[in-house]
Amino acid sequence: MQELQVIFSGVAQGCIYGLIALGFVLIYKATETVSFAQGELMMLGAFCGLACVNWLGLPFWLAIPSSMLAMAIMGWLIERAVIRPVLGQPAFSIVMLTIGIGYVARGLITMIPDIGTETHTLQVPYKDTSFDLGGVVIGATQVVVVTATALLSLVLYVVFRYSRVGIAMQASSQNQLAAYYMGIPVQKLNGLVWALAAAVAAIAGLLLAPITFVHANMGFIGLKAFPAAVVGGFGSLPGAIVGGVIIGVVEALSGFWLPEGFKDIAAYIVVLLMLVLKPNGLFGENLRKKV
Amino acid sequence: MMNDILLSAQNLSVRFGGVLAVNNVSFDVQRGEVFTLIGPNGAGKTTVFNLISRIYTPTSGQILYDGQVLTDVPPHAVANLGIARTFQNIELFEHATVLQNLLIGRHTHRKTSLWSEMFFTAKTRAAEIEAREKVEQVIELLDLQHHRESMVAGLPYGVRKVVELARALCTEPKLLLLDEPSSGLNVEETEDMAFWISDIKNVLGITVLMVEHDMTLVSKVSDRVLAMAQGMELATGTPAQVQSDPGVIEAYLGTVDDVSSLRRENAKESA
Amino acid sequence: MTTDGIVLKLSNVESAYGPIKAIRGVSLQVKQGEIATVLGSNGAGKTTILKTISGIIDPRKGSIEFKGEDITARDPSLIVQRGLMHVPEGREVFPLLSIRDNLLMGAYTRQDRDGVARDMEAVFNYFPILRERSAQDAGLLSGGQQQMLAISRALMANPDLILLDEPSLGLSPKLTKEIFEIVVRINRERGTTILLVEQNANMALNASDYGYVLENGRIVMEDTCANLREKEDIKEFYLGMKEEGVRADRRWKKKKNWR
Amino acid sequence: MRFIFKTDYDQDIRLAKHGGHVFWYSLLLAFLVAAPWLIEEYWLAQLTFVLIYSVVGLGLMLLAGFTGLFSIGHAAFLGVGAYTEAVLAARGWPFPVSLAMAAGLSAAVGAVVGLPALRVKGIYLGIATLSFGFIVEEGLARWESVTGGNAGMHVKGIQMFGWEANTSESFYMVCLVVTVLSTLAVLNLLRSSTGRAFVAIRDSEISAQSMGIHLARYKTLSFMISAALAGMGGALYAHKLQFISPDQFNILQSVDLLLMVVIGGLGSIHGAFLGAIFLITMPQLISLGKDYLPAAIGQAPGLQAVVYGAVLIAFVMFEPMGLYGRWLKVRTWFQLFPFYRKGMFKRQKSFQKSDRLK
Amino acid sequence: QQQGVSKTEITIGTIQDLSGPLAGYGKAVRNGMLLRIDEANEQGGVNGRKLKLITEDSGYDPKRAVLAAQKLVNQDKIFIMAGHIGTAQNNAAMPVQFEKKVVNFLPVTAAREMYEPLSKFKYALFATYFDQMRAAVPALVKEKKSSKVCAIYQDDEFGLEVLRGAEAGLKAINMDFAEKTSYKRGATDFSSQVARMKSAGCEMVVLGTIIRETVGTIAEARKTGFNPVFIGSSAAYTDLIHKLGGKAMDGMYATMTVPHPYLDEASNPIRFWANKYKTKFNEDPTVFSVYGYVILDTFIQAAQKTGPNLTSDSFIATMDKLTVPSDIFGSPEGKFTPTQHLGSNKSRLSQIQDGKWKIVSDYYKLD
Ligand SMILES: Nc1ncnc2c1ncn2[C@@H]1O[C@H](COP(=O)(O)OP(=O)(O)OP(=O)(O)O)[C@@H](O)[C@H]1O
Ligand SMILES: Nc1ncnc2c1ncn2[C@@H]1O[C@H](COP(=O)(O)OP(=O)(O)OP(=O)(O)O)[C@@H](O)[C@H]1O
Ligand SMILES: [Mg+2]
Ligand SMILES: [Mg+2]
Repeated sequence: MQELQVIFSGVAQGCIYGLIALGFVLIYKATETVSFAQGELMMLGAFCGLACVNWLGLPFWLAIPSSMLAMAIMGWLIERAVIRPVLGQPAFSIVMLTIGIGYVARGLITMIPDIGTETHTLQVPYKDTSFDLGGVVIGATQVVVVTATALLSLVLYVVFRYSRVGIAMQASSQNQLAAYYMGIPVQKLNGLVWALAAAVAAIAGLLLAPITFVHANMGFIGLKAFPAAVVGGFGSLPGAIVGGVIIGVVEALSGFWLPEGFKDIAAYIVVLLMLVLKPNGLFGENLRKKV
Repeated sequence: MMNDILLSAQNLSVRFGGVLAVNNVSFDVQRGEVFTLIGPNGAGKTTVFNLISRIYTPTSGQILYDGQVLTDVPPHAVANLGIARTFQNIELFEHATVLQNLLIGRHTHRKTSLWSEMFFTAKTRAAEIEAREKVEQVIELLDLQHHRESMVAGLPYGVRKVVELARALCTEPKLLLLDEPSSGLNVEETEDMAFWISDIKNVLGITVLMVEHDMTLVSKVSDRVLAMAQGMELATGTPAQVQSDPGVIEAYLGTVDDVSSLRRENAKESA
Repeated sequence: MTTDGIVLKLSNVESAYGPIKAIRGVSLQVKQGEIATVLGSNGAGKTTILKTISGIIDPRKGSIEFKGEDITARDPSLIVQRGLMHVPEGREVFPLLSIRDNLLMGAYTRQDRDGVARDMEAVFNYFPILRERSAQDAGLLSGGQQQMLAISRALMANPDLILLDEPSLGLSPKLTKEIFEIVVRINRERGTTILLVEQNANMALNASDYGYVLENGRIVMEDTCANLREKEDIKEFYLGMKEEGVRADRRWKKKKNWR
Repeated sequence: MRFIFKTDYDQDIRLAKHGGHVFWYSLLLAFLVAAPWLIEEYWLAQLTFVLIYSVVGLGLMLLAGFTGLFSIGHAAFLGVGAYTEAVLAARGWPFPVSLAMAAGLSAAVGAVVGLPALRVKGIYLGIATLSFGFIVEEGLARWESVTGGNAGMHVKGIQMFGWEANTSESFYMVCLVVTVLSTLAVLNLLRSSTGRAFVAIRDSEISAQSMGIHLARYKTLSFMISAALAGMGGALYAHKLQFISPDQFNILQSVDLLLMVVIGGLGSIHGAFLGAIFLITMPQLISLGKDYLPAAIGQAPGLQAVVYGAVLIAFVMFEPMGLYGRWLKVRTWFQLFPFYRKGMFKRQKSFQKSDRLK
Repeated sequence: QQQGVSKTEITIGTIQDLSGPLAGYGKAVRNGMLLRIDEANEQGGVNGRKLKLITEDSGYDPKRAVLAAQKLVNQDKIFIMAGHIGTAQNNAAMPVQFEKKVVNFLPVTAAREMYEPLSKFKYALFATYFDQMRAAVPALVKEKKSSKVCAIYQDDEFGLEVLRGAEAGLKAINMDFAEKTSYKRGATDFSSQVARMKSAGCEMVVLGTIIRETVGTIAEARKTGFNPVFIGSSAAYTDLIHKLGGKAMDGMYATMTVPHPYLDEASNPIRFWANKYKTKFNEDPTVFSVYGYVILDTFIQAAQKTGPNLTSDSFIATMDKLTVPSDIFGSPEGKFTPTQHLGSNKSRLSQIQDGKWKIVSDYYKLD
């Protein structure tokens, strides 16, 4: 029974990793950069939600779309201001940029007097609800996380797989030059991707807020999302979720069964094993160049 | 001479998912000859090259090189056996100069140890100078003096093709695999290429296995030609024999009349 | 269309890679419905001209007009929307997209689904192998097959002007002929204007109406193709026609005399 | 412009290509040697840190800049070196020996990390090294009997054969010697066949392989050398800080190291040094500068992170080639002086090409 | 010539975390210090010398703490380092200070290394985590008659100190932990740890946790119907616990040395102080503001006593016989001797009742 409880908590936690990983994969798939700012975007999203609920007094259900919108605009602005000018530079430059963006975001939030250095709670209507399924207690927060993650990844999967814009985003990441030749508005799509990633981050932030509270350093959870994305295969959206859940469950079970210390590095051990067994992750593309 | 076989492919097949890229192909390359593979696009010529340089492993069949079974050799060791190649799409070290590219070609002849390199001992210095001398010979041969210090990334397509050939030559191979050496070269440059290939064969004594679409070049330099189509052998023989083979004409060369007819009619119509 | 029937006009265009000037003051014109060709040896700057036209490189000087509109240094996607498509040197396919998706990307700027489906059918008929492999990743195609895909992708855009950079690169002799037939056919049937860069000068001169000769980044000669074919230098250096025996054992090169 | 007429292959091989090089580098070295008498103690301490980070930077530059393998867990090697040195120094081993051990042990760990590198690349490798970094950090924290766990451990001063480097001047000298020697070793490596093999792997694995380069061996070698240098840096770091704890070798440290080489300029040895100067002086400059700002901003928490991030962003945006790239432009400008043309350094449109297939 | 002391000024340095995980605390400590400095300067300073505070940011990173210490000691020439935050940070910075005879004065960390081993330059004021737990845990165990005590602790020096203290306290009453479980700093998910303690049947849980982890652990436990007695250290004694955790936190115990200054505090002087702070910084004071204030208050007392000839040596001489009386906050009396550089090892217990900390015990006596 205890195990079942632990496993479920692991799944829920894993979905959070997956949700952040979704943001990574999104940006990776569309621009082939790894955004180290995703965790910070999530943090900004959570603060947005906080502003909506606690200070503007909006109901939670309205706060979700408003923060998503606000963050989408923010994502687009970030892209416009700092990413676009260096678009086309090697992916690594942009990775560095995202690290810088992360620093600035964290620093700016910290600088807000009276708010930035504090930890806040986001009041959500379902916070204290939980369901007792014959001994296994499932919090509504967890149910919401799992459901939202599943829906979101499905939507994004369909967009990338079947829509023209989705395919064009992938095309630009694989060969930017050719994308220009085809008349794909690479820059605009790039803006769109960042907006989308920021909106996803906002959702992640809002869902995470009741669990970990809102504070300037909440973005560090993103470090656990990297292993999730890698285990699933970095280019794969469903992979992000599956990877997240695997990591979450392994982590929870090793915290329960194994000696001290294993829980914290379980995620990383899983990654290393994965890379040895299946270097491109569970759902990763086969990346061999034909000469 | 007849039995001096350098490379022998025996019943090679390779399958990628549903595609049988090479289907039971056998051929022998004699020491000191220029052997050419021709065939329509997607016939499996490059795949044969990739099998020889061990990028792919055959589904069945084997390759013998100098009496040794090549299929067990790890990919990086192929060069040590004296096999060098060029690539159809040019695979140079883009962020290095031509000279550095060619020096990398000397890797198989490396004699120095890590420690002696770290302290740059006299031995290393001597080895460096020796490598450089060899490289300069190749530069001389292929007329690359102008481009010695240029970054590869900025070179025109045709020059890169030559650099790639030069890099392969720097390994001082016994067998040279050339994948479409003349693509992207104009007539004049193709002629130079023909001279170089003959020199490589006659002066340097290197055996050449080549894939090529330019039939003028093929006829000029090859001793024997193997035509492939859809992974299978179509015909083998001298260039002239193969070129007159009806199967080859049908699948590869096409009928003789050319586009100009189309064009002139058109011009007349509009006139 | 402009009244004088000139689709593309380059005036005194100069482009450079960092400090290296690749083309120096190139002016050329392509008329509506014609096939024009640019000949030139390795590194003459042919590719650079095409890249400059399609907005991949910003020129240092000069201007480019397409259908009467100034497109100098505009965003490439905008230029494609105006109806100009470029088949780049070196294929540049999207390696991890299926062939079908690659073709769809060619038609990215188009809105008419029916037309796209029709064109897809047409290119599948030109190159049946593409239909056969349509679900395969483009990166796994053979070199020549990728070249077919690159050309087909451009056709999918149904453009007014196609820039073709060495379309015959890596194609079998038979396919080379077919490609030129297709080019001519498209030019004739759809009225598509074509600017062609090709090492196979024989083919290029036969298929084209008007030709330019580029050396060291400068246009050194221009004329109708019929006239060009008759010029001695062209014959010798680009068509490879020379008295037998002269070149065969001569190891030095005769210098081109128009430099 | 300077034209050099070459009459000898040795001229290309030599480290100093012309008299100018000889002059300027001798001057630099003379300054560095005389520094303890020339500059204040505070700045000498900064300079010492710069030297230490340069050694680490050299290693990472070799790995990331020349072999194309990005490690986001490099602090782990720093940590292994630091702890090895701390433990051995406590047992009274002479410094040269313990330093060699620190380098050797780091290299051994590097070889282990190199293993996944044989099969994965790009972001996968990044995450593999990141994971490894976490595991090493945890290991250092858990192996309490040796490392003292999270409580950290104090590090004794440098001692060798009866001599002790117990002043900041003498410690600086030790760092200078280690730095100069490592730099020479790396430069030598890069101008010989191993270095070229690294570059080859960076640019095209397939063709490196076809040139007979054993990918697995050279990638592992690159990891090992890089780790060894990081280990030596770690050893010096341990002595400099005199107190080490596992969380000093965490992901943030790794990211800092990576930033250092990128800001310095990937693929250049100068870059490692310029990056180290940047990494050390930047926070100092911020804290020197903040007293001049209005208190509401200057004293606000988080300012440092904002400025740090902003500078980083500005760098990538305006000088993607790093400090070294900027330096090259400045130098060219001077060399060409009256003939400098506008637009000469104008950035060309450039296009990202997928690294996924290499 | 003593560094950091001029005719008109005494320069005090402090290193806080202003951008890292403890930025909230760092800021509060600094504000508390500034408040006391302003008070002192308004009254003409210390023996005619004005006080000046220079703050550096370590971001909770030991390396940056060393760099900051170097700047403060060698560049800004501070007289004293006061209230430096963080255990590892202090450990890393102290050698730099001691080289220049700069005293490490009452750091904001309750680790034993802040006064042990004895050094001329180390002084600490408040009871360590070790002593806090050593005293409070057995007392609470007796009171609640718990038979199974467990611990969850942060896997670092802080958490271990709490654990060791509780362990020592339990040993004194012949008990041991039924279950120990840890988490890594920054963790957000405690479900497996809680499940583990639940299946061990714990009746009391010692929390080696700080803020969010405290709230996370208790919330997770309450959710799964696991309701032992929770007791934390002074690190968990902050108003954030009940602000963040809400009702679920009621009933939790924590040890403490100085009380949280609620703005509507019953005690008059504390309320007055808290409102003064609020007016000055436009922020509610926290217990860390009190630390900052008390630290500088103690410094001022000592400097005043030392007299006009203020040098490191004379200051240390004063410190070694200083007695700090209890102040408005009711903090325990501090007493320093040449061999005892910890001012006080006394702490008491507080419990959250109706969303507020209430003091529920007297100072525990420790031998
Ligand atoms: N790794 C692979 N996976 C799947 N199919 C492959 C792979 N490599 C080659 N093929 C297929 O095998 C066939 C032969 O390819 P190959 O590259 O050998 O052709 P080729 O004869 O060199 O043609 P070209 O003249 O166009 O270069 C092609 O149909 C190609 O799509
Ligand atoms: N990326 C680049 N960086 C620097 N110089 C370049 C770059 N690309 C081309 N060049 C230079 O510009 C000149 C023109 O190159 P371009 O590619 O246009 O020639 P081309 O006529 O297309 O040649 P080819 O027939 O080989 O394709 C060449 O001298 C070349 O060295
Ligand atoms: Mg091929
Ligand atoms: Mg070209």
